[in-house]
Amino acid sequence: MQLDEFFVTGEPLIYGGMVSIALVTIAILFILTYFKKWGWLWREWLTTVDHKKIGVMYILSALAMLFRGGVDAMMMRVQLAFPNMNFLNAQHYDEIFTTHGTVMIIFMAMPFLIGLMNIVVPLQIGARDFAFPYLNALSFWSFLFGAMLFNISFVIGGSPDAGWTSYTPLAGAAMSPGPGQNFYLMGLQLSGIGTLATGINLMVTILKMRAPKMKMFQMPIFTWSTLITSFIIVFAFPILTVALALMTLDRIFGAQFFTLTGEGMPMMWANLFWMWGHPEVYIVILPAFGIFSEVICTFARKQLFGYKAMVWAIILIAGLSFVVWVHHFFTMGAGAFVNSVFSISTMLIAVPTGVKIFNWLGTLYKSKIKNTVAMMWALAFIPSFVIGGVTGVMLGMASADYQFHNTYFLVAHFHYVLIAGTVFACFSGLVFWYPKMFGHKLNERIGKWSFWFFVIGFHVCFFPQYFVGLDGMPRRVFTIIPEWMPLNIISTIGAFGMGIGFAIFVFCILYSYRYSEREKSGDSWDDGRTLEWATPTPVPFYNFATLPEIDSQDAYVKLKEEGRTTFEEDKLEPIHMPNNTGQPIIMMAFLFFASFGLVFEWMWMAIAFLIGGLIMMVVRSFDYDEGYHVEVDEIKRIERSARGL
Amino acid sequence: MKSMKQLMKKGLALVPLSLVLFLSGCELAVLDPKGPVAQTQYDLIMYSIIFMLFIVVVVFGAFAFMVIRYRENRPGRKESDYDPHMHGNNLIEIVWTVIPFVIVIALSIPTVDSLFELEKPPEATAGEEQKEPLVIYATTADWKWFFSYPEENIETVNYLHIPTDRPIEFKLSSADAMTALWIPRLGGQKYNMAGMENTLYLQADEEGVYDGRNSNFNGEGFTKQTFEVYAESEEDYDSWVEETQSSAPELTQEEYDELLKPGLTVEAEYSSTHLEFVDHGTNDGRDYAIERHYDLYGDLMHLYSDQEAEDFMDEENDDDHESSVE
Amino acid sequence: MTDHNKRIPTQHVIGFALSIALTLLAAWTALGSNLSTMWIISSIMILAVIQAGIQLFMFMHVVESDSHNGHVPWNMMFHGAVLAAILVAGSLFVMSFGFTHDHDGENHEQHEQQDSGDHSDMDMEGDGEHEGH
Amino acid sequence: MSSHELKTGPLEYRRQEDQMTILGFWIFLGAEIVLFATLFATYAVLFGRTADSTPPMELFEPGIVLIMTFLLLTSSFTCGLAIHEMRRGNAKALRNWMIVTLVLGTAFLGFEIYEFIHYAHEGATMQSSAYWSAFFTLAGTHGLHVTLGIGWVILLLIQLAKRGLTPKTSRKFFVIGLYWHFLDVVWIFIFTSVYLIGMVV
Repeated sequence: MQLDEFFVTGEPLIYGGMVSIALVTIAILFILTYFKKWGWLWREWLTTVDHKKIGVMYILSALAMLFRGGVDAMMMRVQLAFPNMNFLNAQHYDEIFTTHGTVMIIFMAMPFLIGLMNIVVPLQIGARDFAFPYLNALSFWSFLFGAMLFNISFVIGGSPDAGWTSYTPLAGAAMSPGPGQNFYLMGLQLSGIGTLATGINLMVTILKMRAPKMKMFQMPIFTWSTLITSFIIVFAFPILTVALALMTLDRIFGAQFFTLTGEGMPMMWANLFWMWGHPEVYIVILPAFGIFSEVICTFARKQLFGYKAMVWAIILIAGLSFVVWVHHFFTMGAGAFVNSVFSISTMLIAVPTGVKIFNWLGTLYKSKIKNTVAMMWALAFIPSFVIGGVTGVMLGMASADYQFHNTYFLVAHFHYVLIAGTVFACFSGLVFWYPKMFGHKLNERIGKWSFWFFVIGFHVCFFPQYFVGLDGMPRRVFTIIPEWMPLNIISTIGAFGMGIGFAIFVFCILYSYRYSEREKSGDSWDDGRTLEWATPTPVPFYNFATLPEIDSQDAYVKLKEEGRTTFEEDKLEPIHMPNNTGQPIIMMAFLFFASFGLVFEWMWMAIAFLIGGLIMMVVRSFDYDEGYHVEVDEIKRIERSARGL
Repeated sequence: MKSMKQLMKKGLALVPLSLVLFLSGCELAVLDPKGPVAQTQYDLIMYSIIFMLFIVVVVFGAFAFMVIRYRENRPGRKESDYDPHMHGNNLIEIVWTVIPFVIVIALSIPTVDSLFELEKPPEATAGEEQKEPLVIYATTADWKWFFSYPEENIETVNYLHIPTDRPIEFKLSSADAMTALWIPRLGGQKYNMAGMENTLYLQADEEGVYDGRNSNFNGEGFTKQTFEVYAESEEDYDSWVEETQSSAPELTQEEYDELLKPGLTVEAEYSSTHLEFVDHGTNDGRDYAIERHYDLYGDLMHLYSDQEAEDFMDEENDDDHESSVE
Repeated sequence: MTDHNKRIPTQHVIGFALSIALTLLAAWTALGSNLSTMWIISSIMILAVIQAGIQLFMFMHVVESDSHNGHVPWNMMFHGAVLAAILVAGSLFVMSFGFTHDHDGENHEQHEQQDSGDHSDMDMEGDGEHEGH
Repeated sequence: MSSHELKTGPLEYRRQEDQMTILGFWIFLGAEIVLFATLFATYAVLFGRTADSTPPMELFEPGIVLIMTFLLLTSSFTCGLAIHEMRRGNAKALRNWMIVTLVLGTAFLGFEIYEFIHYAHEGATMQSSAYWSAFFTLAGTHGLHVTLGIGWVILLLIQLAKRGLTPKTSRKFFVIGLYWHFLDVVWIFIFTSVYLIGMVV
């Protein structure tokens, strides 16, 4: 392979990307060396098994990915603003919508939410870490290396260009030769391992590590949604693993699963992909529901309305999510009967979702709403999501879907649910838990600016797309015809509004880092309801000095009423904590290079590094490190200074 | 912030309204049906929109009420406006479970009904005789359309003629990637796949020229894979058929193989069909194109948006494409 | 589940004997009996499910109370099985298109796809029996 | 991360962290069920799509498949006996039964490799058609699991020799036991729905 085949050439935009990557890398290396931070980086971050630090790393990576996916989106919107734009050519446009979709779902939405879960869930249930801290670090590095592998594709080897759904036979070896599609397969495969492991980890954590006496139906609703999400992850991700593996076998080893030759069945890919893909949608929306519930309760200063109904609604949605996958390809021609069955199951999801919406409204009834930025994101979610939801029901009506399918109506719908649901929740949750993570709040005034730009931009961007879809504009076209221009211009303006909103948000983070007042109390918003607010800020690495007994939901409200804390000196005992370890990052680095070898079909490289990965697993098996104990005196010292006693 | 919030709410209400006003001027393709199939789907969409608007109005109304009335610093807030220990109400949970459920049932019945209806040729309007459907094999290859009329023994590329008031039975298949035939004004889409054959019934009631296209992404030339449908009276259609039969050349297998090469191509017509040598919808025909042109699919056209299909009329090799890029 | 102090693990021995017997029975049903294909497939699948149950309950201690893990292992196995059923049956249900087209009487799709999916079992009922043995 | 230890009950359940590991492994097995179910679904859908290659009923031989099945069933039984002995505190018997399990597993693997090579000679490979791709992937994934299991048992036997029976080693053996029985369950379904049905239809 020649060097000019290895690096992507010929695109000024990509050269720009290469230069900026090189500059940023050099800058980071320089800063780390100049300030002598290498040791700190290794000890405090790269080898950490602390769920809070891992969560922070997840969220930072997700924000970077949001930026990357957002730049893709901006470029698409520029290209589509006017007819006959020549900003991007067809091939480049194809690559960009593919990476936009993949990055946003797999490398932005999921890690962002998993990051929040990492930080919040153990704190909410009164646990000192995840059930398997080592595995948690492994998950993070597998996600990060998977994301890296996928992202380098645009400078090395070329990006995948068959859409984030990668339908065969288009994505097969014949019609998409070269490494691009392999990057998609291996990037997703690598990060998928981590997601599955996180699912298992969170399930065990929630099932086994709750504070004494906390019953399942006393868990905070975000923890509930995390538990159900983990359940979906455990049962859905293996499907993706297999589907990706089969396509890898097709592309690299000449198997015939989804090919046109050898009686392969291209539609089987779509079938498997959506058997994972639909539950995946709920993996990114259910935690969002949980976040909104927490934020709304806190700032409405009221108990969640219909707690049990909310939990059962989540469970029902999770169950239904596994039996609706065909609505993604109603037009495949499976016949009226198949389509009828899946049409009805799809529309049924609206029922529990509606129950959730009404219960949030019920929570607002007779409440005392405090207008913080986190609350504004949560409130903006309700009407926006309803628009996305009702159009979802319209799409679920199979015979009408023949007209909506693959058009901008669909594009508008899923952006309405995924942005108004997931992205709003990410912002809301980040702002809400920010003081717990970093010890200071985000500036509210700048936050509101970013909120308004983003939300108004969002509606301006996507609402017109319903109509341009009804006017016959299919998704994934790289240029528009003059009839579609007015609505597309509006849409592009909206997209830039969202871009500005995001930029302000980033500015807000930097500004607040410098100027915000440091938190003194653990209960930053004064209205905290769940256990995470019972810990001091910054949270000690062991989270809870003593674990309170829980006998109600909204545990912290009860503790406050009774004047109890999580620091009862007479009950202190040594706390057992795991040691940091460099194994996870090394193991995943090996697998990263093995995957890279597979992408370019360099078998020697793949096998060599795979053996390296296996050796790391053997090392782990012989690792009998039992961690260490934090002595009572030290806990006392830490807690006293953190609580200002 | 308060006033901004209210402004936002008004703005939210205004956005759809202004859009509806703006759009009532022009006709959206899907909402402008020109045949019975599109009409069925239009009716269903309109029926569903009524329910959806009802839901949106109810939720938005309740939401606005809650947010305005229960904000912390509303002037004239009373002590009784705050009840932190309200935990829920089973009756009201049942109510808002049952109502959406009923709506789902109300939407399911016409959906299922129309699904079965769309699997059959559209019925003639009362008083007219039911005509036999006209069979057209619609086959795609990267990135063009072949329309074969087996009974008439003619074939067109990238355009088609159909008679009005007669059901058209499209036999959909593809020579390579998966695609979909979509003529928004005549009705919804279905996939074209190699080795399988889908049936799609459409019909035009009004004469006119309608836009049709491939609506399922299949690679670089996807955007340009469009065609025009000329719906005309039975007589005009018949004379077009006769003219094509007499004046158009025959489609040889060599020429067809050439046409199958990935790339764009212009409109053309032939007085024979490719079904004589291959039917891509059958198991035998599924790998016909890929076996012949396996190595060509990876080639890039470097397609920019102002390039017209004509640029790609004859030549497929890269050098020519390069020159038209810069 | 309390036999972990006994010298002879009765439960394991019974389980082992049963699984050998069920395997032989399944093999005989498939290769030696004269049942129709549909019956063979249904009955050997049921036998397989019983065998899986034996492994789970007699060897794997899925509901052992000493584990302090409550019903969760059982729950995961149960839902895994439900999902397996959805995956296999659902895929066959959805991917058997080409058969369900009830338009015109030609049914030429039937030939090209005759072996994919569950319908094939019924199509070939006759010859299956003879070729089996 | 409490390190309280129970005084009674099987060794592997006494510490909370071991309980959690075992629970986590059960959840992982749930994921494994789905993984194999996806392969089964693919196999079922692609069944009969042999294109120009040899159809399975001409290649499948009941004898060899029955031998493989009995090998694996027996290994599952001996693995169960090993865990039974472990619970009685008999490290030596645990080791011996585990070695028997290993031998049986390796024999199974040997037959499977022989079988694959035989099919390849008859013109049925991963590349020859959709059906054979599905077959080799399904059976091969199971075979890969068995291979990993064998490697894993060897590692654990070394650890047992070094550390004797502790809560941690017991938990590790219990987990590999679950894994091994699970592979047997998967094989039962491969035996039934691939080989038996393949020979019938």
